[in-house]
Amino acid sequence: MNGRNDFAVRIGTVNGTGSASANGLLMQAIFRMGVPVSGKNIFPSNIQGLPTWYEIRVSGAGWTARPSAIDLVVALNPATHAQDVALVRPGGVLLYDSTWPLDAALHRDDITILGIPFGQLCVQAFERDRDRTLLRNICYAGALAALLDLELGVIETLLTETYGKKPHLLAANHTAMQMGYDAAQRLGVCPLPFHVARMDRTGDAILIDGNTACALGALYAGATVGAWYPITPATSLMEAFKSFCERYRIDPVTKRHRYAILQAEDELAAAGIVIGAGWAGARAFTNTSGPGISLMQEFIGLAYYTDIPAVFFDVQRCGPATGMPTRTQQADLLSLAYASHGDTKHIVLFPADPRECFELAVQAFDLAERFQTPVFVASDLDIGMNDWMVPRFTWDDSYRPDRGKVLDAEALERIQKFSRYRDADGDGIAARTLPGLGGKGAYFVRGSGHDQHAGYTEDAAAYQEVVDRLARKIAGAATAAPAPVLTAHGPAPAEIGLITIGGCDEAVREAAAMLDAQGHAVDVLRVRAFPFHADVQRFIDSHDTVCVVEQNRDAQLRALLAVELGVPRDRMHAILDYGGLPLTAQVVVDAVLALGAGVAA
Amino acid sequence: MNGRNDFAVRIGTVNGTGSASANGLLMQAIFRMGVPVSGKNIFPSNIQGLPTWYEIRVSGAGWTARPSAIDLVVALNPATHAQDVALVRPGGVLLYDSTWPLDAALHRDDITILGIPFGQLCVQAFERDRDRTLLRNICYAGALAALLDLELGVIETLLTETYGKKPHLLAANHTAMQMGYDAAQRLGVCPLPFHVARMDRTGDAILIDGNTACALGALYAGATVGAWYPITPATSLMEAFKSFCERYRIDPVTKRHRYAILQAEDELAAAGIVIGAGWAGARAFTNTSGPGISLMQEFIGLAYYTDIPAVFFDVQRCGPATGMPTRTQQADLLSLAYASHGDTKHIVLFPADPRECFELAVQAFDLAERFQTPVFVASDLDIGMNDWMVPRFTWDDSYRPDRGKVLDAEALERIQKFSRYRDADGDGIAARTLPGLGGKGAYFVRGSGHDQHAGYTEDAAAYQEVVDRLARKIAGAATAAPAPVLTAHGPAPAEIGLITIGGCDEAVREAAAMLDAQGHAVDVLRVRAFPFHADVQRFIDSHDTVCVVEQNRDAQLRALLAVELGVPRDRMHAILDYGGLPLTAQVVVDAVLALGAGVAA
Amino acid sequence: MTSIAKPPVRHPSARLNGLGLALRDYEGAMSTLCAGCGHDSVTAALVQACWELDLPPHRAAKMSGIGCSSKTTAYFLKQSHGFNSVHGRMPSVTSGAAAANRGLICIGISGDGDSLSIGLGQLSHAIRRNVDMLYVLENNGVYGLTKGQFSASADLGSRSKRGEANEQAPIDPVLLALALGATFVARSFSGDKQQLVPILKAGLAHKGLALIDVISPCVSFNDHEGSTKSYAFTRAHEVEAVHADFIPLRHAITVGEGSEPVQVVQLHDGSSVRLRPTADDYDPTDRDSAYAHVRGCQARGEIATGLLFVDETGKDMHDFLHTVETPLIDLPYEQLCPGAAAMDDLMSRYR
Amino acid sequence: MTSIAKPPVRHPSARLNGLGLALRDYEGAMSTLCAGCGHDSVTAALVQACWELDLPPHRAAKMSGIGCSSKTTAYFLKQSHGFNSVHGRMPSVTSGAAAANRGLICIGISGDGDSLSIGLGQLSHAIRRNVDMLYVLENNGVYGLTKGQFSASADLGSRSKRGEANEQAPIDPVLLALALGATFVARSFSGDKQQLVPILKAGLAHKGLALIDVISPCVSFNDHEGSTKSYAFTRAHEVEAVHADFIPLRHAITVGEGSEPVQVVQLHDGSSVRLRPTADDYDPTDRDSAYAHVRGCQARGEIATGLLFVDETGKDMHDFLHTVETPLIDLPYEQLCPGAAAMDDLMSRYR
Ligand SMILES: Cc1ncc(C[n+]2csc(CCOP(=O)(O)OP(=O)(O)O)c2C)c(N)n1
Ligand SMILES: Cc1ncc(C[n+]2csc(CCOP(=O)(O)OP(=O)(O)O)c2C)c(N)n1
Ligand code: SF4
Ligand code: SF4
Ligand SMILES: [Mg+2]
Ligand SMILES: [Mg+2]
Repeated sequence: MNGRNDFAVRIGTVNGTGSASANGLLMQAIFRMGVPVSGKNIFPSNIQGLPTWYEIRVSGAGWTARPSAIDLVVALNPATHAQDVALVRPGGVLLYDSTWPLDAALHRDDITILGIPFGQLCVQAFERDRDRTLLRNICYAGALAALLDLELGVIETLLTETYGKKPHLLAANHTAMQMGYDAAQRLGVCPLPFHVARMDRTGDAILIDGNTACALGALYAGATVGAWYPITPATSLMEAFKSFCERYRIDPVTKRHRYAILQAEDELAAAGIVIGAGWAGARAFTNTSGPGISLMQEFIGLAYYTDIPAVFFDVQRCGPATGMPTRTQQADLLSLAYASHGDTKHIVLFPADPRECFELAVQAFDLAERFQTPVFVASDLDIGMNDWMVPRFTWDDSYRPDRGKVLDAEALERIQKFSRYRDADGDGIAARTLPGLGGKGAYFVRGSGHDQHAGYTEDAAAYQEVVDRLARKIAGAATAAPAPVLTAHGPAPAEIGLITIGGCDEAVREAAAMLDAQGHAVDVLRVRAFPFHADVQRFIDSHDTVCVVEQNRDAQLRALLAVELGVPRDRMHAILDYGGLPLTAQVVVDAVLALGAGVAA
Repeated sequence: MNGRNDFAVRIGTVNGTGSASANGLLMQAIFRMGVPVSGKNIFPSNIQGLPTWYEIRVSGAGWTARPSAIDLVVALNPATHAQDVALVRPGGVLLYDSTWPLDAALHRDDITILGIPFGQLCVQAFERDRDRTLLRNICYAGALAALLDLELGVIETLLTETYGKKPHLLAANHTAMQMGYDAAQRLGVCPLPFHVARMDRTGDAILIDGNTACALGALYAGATVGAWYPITPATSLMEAFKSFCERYRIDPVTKRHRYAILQAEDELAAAGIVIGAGWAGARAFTNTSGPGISLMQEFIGLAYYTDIPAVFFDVQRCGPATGMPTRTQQADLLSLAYASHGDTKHIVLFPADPRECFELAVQAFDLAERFQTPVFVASDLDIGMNDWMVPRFTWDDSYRPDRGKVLDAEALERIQKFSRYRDADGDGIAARTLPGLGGKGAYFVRGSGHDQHAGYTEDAAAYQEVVDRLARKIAGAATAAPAPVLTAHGPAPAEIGLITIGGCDEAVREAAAMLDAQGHAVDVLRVRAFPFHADVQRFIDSHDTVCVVEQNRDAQLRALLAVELGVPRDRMHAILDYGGLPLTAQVVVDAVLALGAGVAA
Repeated sequence: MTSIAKPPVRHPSARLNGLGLALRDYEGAMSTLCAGCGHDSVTAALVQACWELDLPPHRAAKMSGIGCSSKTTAYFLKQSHGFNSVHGRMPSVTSGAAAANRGLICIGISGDGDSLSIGLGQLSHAIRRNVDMLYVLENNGVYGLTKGQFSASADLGSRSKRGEANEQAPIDPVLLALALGATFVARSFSGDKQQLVPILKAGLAHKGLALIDVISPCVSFNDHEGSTKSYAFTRAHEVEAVHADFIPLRHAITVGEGSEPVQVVQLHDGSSVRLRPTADDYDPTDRDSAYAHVRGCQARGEIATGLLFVDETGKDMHDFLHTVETPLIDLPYEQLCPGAAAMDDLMSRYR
Repeated sequence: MTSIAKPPVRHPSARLNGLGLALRDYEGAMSTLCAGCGHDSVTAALVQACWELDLPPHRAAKMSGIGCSSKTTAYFLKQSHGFNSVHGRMPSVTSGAAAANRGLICIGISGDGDSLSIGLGQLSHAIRRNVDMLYVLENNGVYGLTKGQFSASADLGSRSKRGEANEQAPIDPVLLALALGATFVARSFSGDKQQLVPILKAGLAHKGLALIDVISPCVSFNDHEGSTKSYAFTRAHEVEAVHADFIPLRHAITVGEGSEPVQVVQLHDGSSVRLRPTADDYDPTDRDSAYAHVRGCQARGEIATGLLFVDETGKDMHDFLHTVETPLIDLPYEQLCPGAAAMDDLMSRYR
């Protein structure tokens, strides 16, 4: 990673100072130059005044995982100079805001150090404090444009799109940008050896975050009830749903809403609302993160045991407890798969990127209604809150929601007796009726022991009949849920098989390519649903060396594979990364190589 | 099971009518005749008016598991006549209250049917409605005394001990008892072929339930703060603790309490109170059941991540959801072992009977303080609420609580800097200070990311250092927690190894004896703690056929063994029983024999 | 316990309501509560109220948490869907059902443990959200189903069966609801069907959350001497503030009979309640005077009953949500999905 | 965020309190809240109050939930133990700590989201239990830490930064606390240190739970035009009911200066508050008049502040629990364990 269209930049600044728009501008400009780009925001759990970073990776080859090394660090925050300087790869470049001095002790011989007094320039150019702070960001963006050879025209267009309606702002932004650009030019190093050159590799792509994509999935799936309690990093999912609804779901005549979003008093209530709405026949969902999942456990068991559909988006963050709310992890897997006391097992979907967030969100609603059970979409902070480059979403207008077995008045007419929990079809799924129907369709939901007729029971056999049916039902979901995705090295199984999940996919596939380049053949299988599809077993069986790559301390995916498929735990090497940052390919490569002898060229 | 001192009786009646004292009287009488006895109460989740059963097993050999067959059914509730008649083993006896007719359709040729008009006798003998209802129970107890050849003297003593201070009641009870006794004598079948004959096998034993025993453990361990929210079948644990405290923990002079029992507003609050008290330095505990465990998940993760001791008694009942609150199960194992979102792992102890409830309760407090972490005692309804015959408890006055690493002012003096989460000893356990100490001992507990100095962090390495320490700490508990108990068939490993847990133990050991009698050698290993002791692995390794016997649908113990020890799932046969009643030996025997070919004689 | 269905015999001469249904059609499964339990009287009053109101059973949704009280939902309206959820969380489940289908008539039944301990937050927020529902709190001062522990509504000094006196002050759901801005607040007594039935009817017709605190004695654990939630104590200390008569839409409204002062509150469906204060200068449409009245009764050791406060002008949850009139579950998918063209259009925002 | 320790320099001329400590000794880590956040003013007032009270830092336990407000505990009393627990559950953790060690001076800090949404049940039950603690509710009408959603204390019509008006009625912690029987209820404003410091001191000295609702503007999300929890709005609408002066034990108590009516409430540790009503006939020891006053202010669009109600005669949690005077954690094991002889004796009960 250190050439044209193949490098990474990391910008270190202070949160609450408005750097997000400058970073977005840079991302967008590179993207519009047709060059694949990705960005990772590494921000603190507070509102203002603490260190924050943004990493931009440019990869003509299309790799969008978090970069394994940083070519250029932009150090705008004196408080993190030490950290920032240390991060530059040997031979790389440090650009710092020379308004404040760089401690001589931090100087490194193996990197190029550049200084531009962004702060001072802005103080000279602008009057108001707020402007000085905000425009410093555009100023460094201008400098990067020069250093990285971004097309000024593209940047100007972007600025115009954003500020076109506010000429004063547009002018100021333009000034700041140009100021940075010129200052960089004066350094005499532009463009840097690693820089951007126009390509045509983003034509069909968009830049979007997973929370927005999940929201769009819920919108298109026809979800009408959303209930939630604010929590990072899940919050923006419901915010996006709201803004989509405001655009697409307002009755044009009455201005009334074709949706209901309830900001509940807590996560327990959010779960209760979603379950009540699901029971009543709405497609309903909630979005939360780990602490919310813990609080919802009792309700999840209720929905499982009473066959009520509901969709839960878990945008995972770093646990346990409050943990690191602005760091990513995949550590709720066990909590989700077996959520609630007693015997339970749940359908969990694992999107790998925003595009899949959209698709799996839609499928989650279908699966929830078809299997009449809670379905979890396990996203994470990295997918949910960072902008990813993915193929644009498309929609098939022939899609119709799979409402599963719902008896309406007419269907009810045709049957003698309605038994809510009778497994008439042998698939473990019993037909339901919706409240409002009445008559012989009426039944009583109870989280207490019930028989197949929904009657109260304490009888062992009648109880077992129902829980056995539930087990069959969920087992059946393994086939209906999205199958794993194989990235094969060749037609025959490679020696090494990497199994991974969710947002690790990008880094794992990149690692496979890197290993390939070093002469190691690697296949990658990405699991997309729990319970596991039969293909997962086949993949394991056909690979001598199997590694499971995931972002948690306790190898939770591997544990699930051991329990559910019966694969001996130690048949699978655990490759774990759980510091809270998105995975890099290098971590995987190093871990695979460290397996040592076992891995042949 | 059908001989002298080897038989079982089942009494079917209506709850809320006071049969408990009659059943207790019978149990006690047999017990005082020196004959091992056990009782299982099978009661509905309501207060009054529904069918309820009580099973008494008499076993000179000392087996106390739930009986596999019933020799004598006492049918007092016409609503359950059909069920009750069906339950009598071929060749057994049905005794019904002939005040109400027994439907001719229910007659069976293969059993003896006896009728005594208990209701009518009591209507004739007593005036008040309440007396008639209550004394009908003593009346059937009298009949059983005759049929089973119980010593009248023993019964009289028991009645005197209970009603001695209320001569009127004593007389009435005596009358009722005698009335039943005489009526049975008149049937001309007394004693039945199966009956009781004095032995000397209960001299060192007591009859006690597990909840009382846990409470006693908490009392002796020096627990001072108990917080709870009522829930069946955990309620009686705190009630017992309260009554012990009222007896032993009231300051003789001021009459003030050396304990604090808080009936919280819900389980979340109960968990919070216990954690707050544990942090402040008290030995604190809560008692709950499945739904409570689900509600406590968030708090459990907090205590885990912040190294706070707390003891949780989970008296398991039949799940999922509200489930069957008056039925037993062992289905919270996964919920406990990995409670809370994020990476967590907890110490869980599994008592097999009330005596072990006492012992493990004391150990739970020691482990919680030593490892500074939540410790769960996973009991269940069968252990918790039924009276078991166990060796009397003893106490060693030299016991002193293991408070773990707590620095007092003096110890603090000796160190330079106090870092709350520093692993000075390499065992993953960092020393703590208690609030009230102040000065350099003061630190800040946070459920958010923290480093070894208890400072806030979002740094990957600093975060990982702490969670890695936690993983080491809990791994260390595998050795410190109670080792598994082996019941070996002989000096060398048998071909079949049965692994079991908790209250299944009695039935499994009985099954082993039964299998032995049929020529199958079987070893039994009972797991007593999670994480698992190394002996568990050794046991599995040394047995060709391994079965895991537990009371849940999803083979949760087996899943934990697969994940934690790496034993391939299918190396262990699952023997599951989850209808909600205590396990019987026959279920295990049948399952083992059904393994078929693999099991050699 | 097993649910026991009652034999579906209909007496030929049974009186029928406007929907042609007999009282029995509004009944449910056989109660498995203790003989004499106050909750069964509430059930009977509910049956009566629904029958008199011509409530279409299929439109009702019976919601509850966990407890003896929460079992009530099984014992009436057998032709309606019911949902016995988890302890203390009925309000949120009801909020969800009501949000999804505003055509449902939600009848929530809870207990003092269910609503004032574990469920206090949910009750409070359902009040704030003003979910359109009847909320019957069957209040017996104890946790019946778990065998008689004091609940948060146990009065100061009230004695348990074992003789222990409660020392913590009670949470009064009526004061709480008034303080939280509830738009319909009443208290009644399961032993007083005369008073209870019209209040239930008014509560059912009320737009928004109608909270009715019903003192409903637990004969097994809290009906003894020394208890302040016993039948005897409640009878002796009950003071009715306002007597409510409920006048359905189809009846003519006759204001003021004789010399008694009567206030008529029009309910959103056109029906109305006639409130006849038994205390002078009591104004059941004034929140503060209601609060003061309840406090005054408390100070005198009396239990204020009656329809204490009603505000028919408040916004309910669907007003806050600005939802369309059609229940959300009845909206055709076409009105929910923006479609492929919109998607293509939208995608340009992400370039 | 990383906790930033302040340099431990002590100015030589710093004034010392009775314990020989300077104000700085009562400070904590450097705040990481937004510049201008109301919560930081509350921190300053807490530092001041504790210093003036000669509060021994080692005896304090700083308790909080989650939120910007809950971070406050890190910013004062660095020499005290602190516990930043989980969202909305500070009251239970504090109850446990207080039960275990009654010698602790528990200072709980929470926010409106933390206390009135997810934590409403716990707050209410801590009030009922009357845990001996100071309970500061830093109220800004929004969830600050999650970026500005309306909280349950957002006023009707108050507008979000985006311009949306809140339509649901607020939960007023002061009314709630009064209705629930709290024994010390006050409201203040982070911008009014004069008023806040004495109230904090009185709250610290109060026996039982002292609830102080402090309007504490969020400059990042709720300090704009149209917000009713902004500095400007609060300043303009604040109406002080009762001005409290706190008189520590060691000072002589002088009753009534000049002609102003002054009421003196003796606190359990011998100190006292002098209450000087600014409104005529306001009686801060009468719960109902306090309630009426707050409601009256509400009706006039005013915000009632001051020490609104105090009852120093109420029982606290340890009274209910009848616990010994010695903190439970200090009881020697010998006083807790009945020993082997008692065990043998006891065993005979189970034969
Ligand atoms: C989470 C949870 N905790 C505890 C219980 C046990 N429980 C069942 S009912 C009940 C109390 C019911 O009291 P109340 O609501 O007053 O109803 P009542 O029986 O008095 O009518 C409790 C604590 C439960 N079912 N779920
Ligand atoms: C269980 C749980 N749900 C949600 C969150 C996310 N969260 C953190 S702070 C907060 C709200 C804080 O609001 P408030 O108490 O008013 O504090 P403020 O930031 O306004 O001072 C929320 C919802 C969380 N930490 N835990
Ligand atoms: S225990 Fe009490 S509340 Fe429950 S059914 Fe019996 S009388 Fe009713
Ligand atoms: S976001 Fe608001 S509440 Fe939070 S620190 Fe900033 S100003 Fe304070
Ligand atoms: Mg009750
Ligand atoms: Mg707030």
